[in-house]
Amino acid sequence: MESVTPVLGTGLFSLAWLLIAVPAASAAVLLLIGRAGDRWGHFLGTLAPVVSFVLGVVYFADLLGRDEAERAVHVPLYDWISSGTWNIGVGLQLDQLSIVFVLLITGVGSLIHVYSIGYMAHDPRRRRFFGFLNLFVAAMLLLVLADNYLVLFVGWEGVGLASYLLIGFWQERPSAATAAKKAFVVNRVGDLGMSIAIMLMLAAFSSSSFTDVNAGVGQLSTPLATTLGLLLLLGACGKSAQVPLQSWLLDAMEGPTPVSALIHAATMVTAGVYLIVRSHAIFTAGPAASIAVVVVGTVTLLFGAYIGCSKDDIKKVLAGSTMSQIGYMMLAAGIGPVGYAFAIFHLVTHGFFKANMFLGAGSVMHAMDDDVDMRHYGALARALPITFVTFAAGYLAIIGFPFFAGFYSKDHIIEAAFHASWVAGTCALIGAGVTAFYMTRLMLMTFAPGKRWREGVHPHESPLVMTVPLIVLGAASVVGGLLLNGWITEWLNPAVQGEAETEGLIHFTLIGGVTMLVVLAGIAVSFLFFGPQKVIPDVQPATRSPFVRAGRRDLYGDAFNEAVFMRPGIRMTNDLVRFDGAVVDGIANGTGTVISGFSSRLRRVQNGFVRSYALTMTAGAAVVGAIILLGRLG
Amino acid sequence: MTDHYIVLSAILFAIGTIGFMTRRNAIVAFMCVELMLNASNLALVAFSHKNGALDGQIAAFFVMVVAAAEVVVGLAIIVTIFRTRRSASIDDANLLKF
Amino acid sequence: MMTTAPWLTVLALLPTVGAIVVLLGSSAAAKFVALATSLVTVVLAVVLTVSLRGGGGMQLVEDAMWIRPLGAHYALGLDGIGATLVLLASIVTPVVVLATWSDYDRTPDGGLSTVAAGETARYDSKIFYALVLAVQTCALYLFLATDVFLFYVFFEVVLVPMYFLIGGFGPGARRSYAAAKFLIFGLLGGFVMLASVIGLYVASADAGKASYLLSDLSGLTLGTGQERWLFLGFMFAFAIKAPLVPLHSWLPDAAEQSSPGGATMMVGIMDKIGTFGMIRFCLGLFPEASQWATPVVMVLAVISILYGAILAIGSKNLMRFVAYTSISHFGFIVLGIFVLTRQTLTGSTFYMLNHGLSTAALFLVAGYLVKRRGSANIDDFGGVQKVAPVAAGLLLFAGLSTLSLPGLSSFVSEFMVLAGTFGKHPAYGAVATLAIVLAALYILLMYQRTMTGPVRPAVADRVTDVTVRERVAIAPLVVLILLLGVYPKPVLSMIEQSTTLLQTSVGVSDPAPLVGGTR
Amino acid sequence: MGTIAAPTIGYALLLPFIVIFAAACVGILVEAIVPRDLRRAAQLLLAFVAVGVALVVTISNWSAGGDVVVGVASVAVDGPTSFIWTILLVFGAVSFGMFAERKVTAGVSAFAPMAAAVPGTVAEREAIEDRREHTEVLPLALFALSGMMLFPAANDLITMFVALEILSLPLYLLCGLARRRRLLSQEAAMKYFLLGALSSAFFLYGAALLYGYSGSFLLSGIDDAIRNGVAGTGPQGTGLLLAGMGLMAVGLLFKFGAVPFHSWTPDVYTGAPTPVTAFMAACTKIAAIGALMRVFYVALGSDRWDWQPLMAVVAIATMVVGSVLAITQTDVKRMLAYSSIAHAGFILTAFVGASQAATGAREGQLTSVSSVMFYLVAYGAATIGAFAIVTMVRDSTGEATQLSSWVGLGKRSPAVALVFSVFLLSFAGIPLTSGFIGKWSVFASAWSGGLHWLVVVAVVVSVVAAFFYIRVIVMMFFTDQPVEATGAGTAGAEVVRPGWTTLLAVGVGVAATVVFGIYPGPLLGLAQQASEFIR
Repeated sequence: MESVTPVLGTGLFSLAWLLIAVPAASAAVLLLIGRAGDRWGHFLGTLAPVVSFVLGVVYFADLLGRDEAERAVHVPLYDWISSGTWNIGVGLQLDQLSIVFVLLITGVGSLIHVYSIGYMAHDPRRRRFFGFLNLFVAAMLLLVLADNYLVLFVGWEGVGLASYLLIGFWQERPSAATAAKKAFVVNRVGDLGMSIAIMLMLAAFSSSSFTDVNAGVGQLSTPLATTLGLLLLLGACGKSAQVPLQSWLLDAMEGPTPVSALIHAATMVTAGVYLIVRSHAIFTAGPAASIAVVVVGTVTLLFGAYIGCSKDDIKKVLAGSTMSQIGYMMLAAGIGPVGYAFAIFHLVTHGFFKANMFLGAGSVMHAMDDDVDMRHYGALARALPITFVTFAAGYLAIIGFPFFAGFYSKDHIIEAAFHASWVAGTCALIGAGVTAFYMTRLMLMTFAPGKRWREGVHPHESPLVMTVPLIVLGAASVVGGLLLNGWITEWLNPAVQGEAETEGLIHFTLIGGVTMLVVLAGIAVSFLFFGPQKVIPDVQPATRSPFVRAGRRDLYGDAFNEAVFMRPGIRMTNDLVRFDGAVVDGIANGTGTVISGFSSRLRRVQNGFVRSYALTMTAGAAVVGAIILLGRLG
Repeated sequence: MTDHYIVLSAILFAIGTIGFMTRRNAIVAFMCVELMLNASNLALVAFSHKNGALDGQIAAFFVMVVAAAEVVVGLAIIVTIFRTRRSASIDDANLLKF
Repeated sequence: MMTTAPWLTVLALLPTVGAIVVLLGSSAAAKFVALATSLVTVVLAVVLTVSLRGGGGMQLVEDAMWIRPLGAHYALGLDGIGATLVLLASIVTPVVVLATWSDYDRTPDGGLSTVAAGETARYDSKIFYALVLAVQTCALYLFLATDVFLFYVFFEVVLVPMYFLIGGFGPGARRSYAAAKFLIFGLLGGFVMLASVIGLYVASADAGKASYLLSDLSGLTLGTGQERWLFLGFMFAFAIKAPLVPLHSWLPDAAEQSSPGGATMMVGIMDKIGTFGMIRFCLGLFPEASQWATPVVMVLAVISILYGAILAIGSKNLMRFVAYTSISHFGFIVLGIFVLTRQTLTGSTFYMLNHGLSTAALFLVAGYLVKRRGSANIDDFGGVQKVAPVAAGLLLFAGLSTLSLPGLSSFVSEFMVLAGTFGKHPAYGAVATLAIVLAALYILLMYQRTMTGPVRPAVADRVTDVTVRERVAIAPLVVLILLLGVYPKPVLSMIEQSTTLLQTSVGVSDPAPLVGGTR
Repeated sequence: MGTIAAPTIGYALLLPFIVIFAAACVGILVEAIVPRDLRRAAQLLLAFVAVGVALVVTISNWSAGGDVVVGVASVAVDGPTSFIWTILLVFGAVSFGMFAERKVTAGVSAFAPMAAAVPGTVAEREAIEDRREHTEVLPLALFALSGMMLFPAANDLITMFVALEILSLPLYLLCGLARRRRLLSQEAAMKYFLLGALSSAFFLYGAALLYGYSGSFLLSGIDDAIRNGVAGTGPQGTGLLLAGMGLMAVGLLFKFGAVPFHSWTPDVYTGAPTPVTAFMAACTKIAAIGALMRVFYVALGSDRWDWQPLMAVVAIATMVVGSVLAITQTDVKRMLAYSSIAHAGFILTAFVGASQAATGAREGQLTSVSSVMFYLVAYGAATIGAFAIVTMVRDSTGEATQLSSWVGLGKRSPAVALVFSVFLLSFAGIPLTSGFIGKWSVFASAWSGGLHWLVVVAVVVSVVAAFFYIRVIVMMFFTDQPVEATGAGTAGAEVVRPGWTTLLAVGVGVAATVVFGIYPGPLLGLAQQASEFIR
């Protein structure tokens, strides 16, 4: 397979590092300045991603104007780790794929920053919040702009750190601190795979740059290439909360809602998809790994959807939905060249509508005094009109309502999945129905008539600074698909060696029709249970249904981790601590005790009697004789 | 013939050693040491005879002189202790131990 | 000008001079003298390091006959590996001085400072700083020595001031026990090494001319059995110092019972002698035996990595916690050394520097908090970040450096070691990589237990945020950790020149890439 | 033949020994002639002058060079002899300085006012009030010193035996002369005397058997016999050789304080007056190992396969027992006594190694004799210094030898505690002290002799040994003063400022320990040049 050779970036492109440096510098200022920056910190923090966005647009425009062959621009910055045959540099690669991400991250990111000005207005640590957000943006940009896997890994861990800091932003809440730690640790399990994958690349190619790896992977034996693919998949699972490393994402909703929107919906969690698409050559060389990707994606899309159905916490429903949607993307990415562009397409539209809905959820929470339980909502459509309308746009987008963003991106994936395997296709199809069900449920419980508000709650529409981003994102949810469909596959295909077919805007197929029906069925079921005329209990009703209980307990993901890893781990830790004290240290101290015990015993021989001393001497003389004789005999 | 003297001297030496270890009186213990010295003297003289040289016999004189000097010092010490403790038993002097 | 004067001697003796001045001067002046001296040392160390020419061999060499009958020379030299550690020893010392600035000052009524509830230090700041500088001198000599005997002398001597640092300024009732344990382990290693040192002398005397110069000894041809025995003597001592499981049990106690400054000097600087010694002496003198021992050492190293990490998770005391993390990190360093590829050797050397920096940060920041809270028990903390956000932030930063977050210097070294290992021994590399998960777990667990959650009343009462002086003390570490993480090249290339030479002398070459010629 | 050739004595070379011996005799006369008030001064003058002269002569003879057997082949004045004489004289003089100390004990010496008086009687009290003292201690010590000089220089067994007694008899007496704790002192004297006499008997019988085997008392004659098998060849002859060798070993190892012939050491060191203990600990050990090496290298060197395993076992036993027992001691002097046993063990490792030119040591390599001699310097300096400090640390009952009263000394008298620590570190073999170089060199000799395993054992034991020295340092610096317990004696001891002679002992100890620790080259070189016995 011939690969694209990036052209060297000159002129404007040699300044591409500013994309990352601006938010990074802003983060540094915000975190170091101290209280002096409290008054203007959030403005600076918002300005930084906007600047990056503008830069991104400039680069995008430049790339648009180029020949297709010259759209991959390589900007080497400096030598990072040079040792032996390795020569790992820090460099950026701006190509069709990364520029899409840059725009998504900085665009959606800027909106969320703006939104946060309002959302975090009353938090005394708002400046620090913006610092962390900027840090995230910088790291995320590094992740998508890196020209090699190791630098990508730096960004990869950087976003993990930012995610950790932001999930645990309200650190005094033990649940937040635990969730943050959990997110980081589970991600590290994924990083294990990622790290070993990079090591394998270095062992195989003495390089971790995309160009070298893509060029060399064809010469690798298939088992090795498959291994490499699986290791990368493990990394992707961690970051993108795919089964089996999904458990952290639901807990991560402890973080402030803009964080959930930006990091745990729109951008960071999709990094796994980016990784798989970026590593297309590896998965091509190791087809079994691609199948694993499909399996993971399919399982997760159902897994997430299932969870989404059974949660009352609005953010957790959205989180389950996020898992599910990323499952779709993974599925698409796993299908191979025909799916890469669709995966990214869905990733982008998902970025719009999911960010939109999360921010909407934030707006709702804002109105409801930070209550997240949908059973306490209801009848908010009237109280929060803008939120409702924008949320509805997101809703229609995600269920794949015709001409909304998700309609294009998701249906493509379902179709492609059917082409690849009817099992995956069917699952994807079912997933679409379930998605429609739980999203409708969410809409109904939140906005449909029937107040279930707690006392003292007086919902009111959020201020302009929060609603404007909602509106923009809502608009994107509506038109994103229309605008991007077609263009994005053309744009991306060369970069990812993709073979995705460009479909027209109005393109109905049998599968599309069936999908439509399934979605409608999901909506209908939802209305059946949660329709406006239904009474929704104020507290979660007890149930004996194992299926419902399983869903409420996240399909036992945590229980599994606890039984298989945590409890044995704790037991092993305790045992090892005891072992260290009793055996390892015990031997050291025991030796001392034995010697001094021996000493006190031996002292008794020195009993003070001359005659016994003489006996010792004589016995000694006898021993001397014996040794000499033995020496002779031996 | 000489060998018998050697054997005798060995026996005397052994008696002296055993005596030293078994007798409690300091004077007797000391006399046992003298016995051992004399056993050595006997051996020296016997070997001298066997080798046909005189140096062994001369050595015996040296030993006798030294033994005499030792007696002087030894008795002085023993007597002092006896005066202090009113006892010549070597087992009684047992303050220094362990 | 740089070549004529005995600059290395000047460098190594600067702290001694400082220590003498400290001892002769008043208690009040001690910290100023110590700081001034250590700053001058940093400047000189940096200048000398920068002035190194390429090539990787020993430079600024000094060589004078010291004890002729023993063949011992007073011989010093600086190469890339030594320079890295010289930098470490130079940089950490002023940080320690500044971080402990007024900890051991006498109280206004002339009493000794309190180091823990109901315990006072045994001596005042004068003795403390004299001992710190003494440890620094020993460390510098150790990293500069090119003569086995000279190295050995300081290998043992450094135990003495370190011992007094632990026993005299530790916080607990068990400090004497811990100090004695430290010393006994040190001496056990030292004396066993003495046997090998002597064996080397006899071997070189048998070969013609007794000499302890590294350059002479490395040319010595030893019988296989002989070489292996001698190697084991050295390795045993270094394995105690570096600590490799199961010879580590002195370190947690010593760290727990040390003052933060003392612990920093011990783990941050002094323990590097072990791993440095492995590079310089085990590999340098006994290449064949080193390769012979590699499988066992690698297994021990991997065990150390995981064992230290798990015990760190189970630690209930902050200082002990840091000690166990260090055991894990020393496992990495040792692993890298014995894997013997260019990347791992360079990585391990760089790791020593980074570990020194991040451990110093961890110990000292923990020390700030322990001093305020009056306890090092993890359970006695909780919610600190609410009352002392900067302290919590510094601790988190140090922790992230300890868990080798990419972008920080320790990542570079850890990755080099791991990836290099993986390239040669994939199984070891893969198992060792598990530690990155464990590292995240231990650091974040510790952070969660101490810094987050609701503020405990005792914490709210006692803990205040770090002062400007304390921040300034840690700042150089933070800057270096970031800087070397982003741009490690100058240090790496300095090290690499020497490790290349070393690798050649050992006679090992890197494994070829599986797919050739892609670069 | 017919005429008896006048024996060649070689007075010039023997002069150091003769001077000391003569000075001792003159000292006796001084006791008889000089008025009591002047005796102490006269004796001191005499002793120091004699030692000074002997030292000068020794060094000048030595630098003139040449290894000669003199005194009708009875005395070998060779390299080792000269070296040993030099250090004996130096350490002797330094200990005499401690003998002369009166300041710490409020104007009286450390010795009994009237040894013959029964403790606690009127006679004794009168003697105390009279401020009498035994100035005979110096002549006695000089006699002992002369014996010590002769002992390692003796070239035949009878001379050696006589020397042994010359060195022992005065020491027996000196041990019983302590001013305080008279009972202990007398007991020490008696134990030392009885056991010493026993060991002399062993030595003598061994000498007789060797004579029987070889027909000669001369060391070279025995060597000849072993090499060429002159007299008593055959199984019986071999039996004589082996038995004689064993018994000689017993006698010599007893003096050297090696296990299992060490039992007297702790008791005698504890009971004897501390200056005498210092003198014994340093000088007797020097003389004994000198003689041991001369007999076993010169006379029995050709048969070393027979005694090396034996001595290796003894060396290990000595190191182990000395070190292990020292751990649980509670009395400084007793601990130092066990420490001296442990050091005897370390020295024996080099002795066992028998790495000499005769056994194939290379030019320029450290030999056993040279390393032992260096070790003796290091050990002697630290020992005398340490005991000198013991004399200075006092409480109401005199010397505070209980370790518990040394607790916190580092706070009360940092300088003294520091100096004592230097000695302890030297004992422990920490570098930059002479003790380390000593340890290095004896182990190196053992290694050269092929005894690698013995070195390994020795280094491990060194750790145990180091432990108890460190224990004392811990007590001085790190153990907190016990909250004033009710009982007396727990009160910490104070350092009393001594006179300059004791300070000299401390000073010489510290100087030698540090200087030979940092720059041992010249001394080692000297020891190396002087390391071969004449045959």
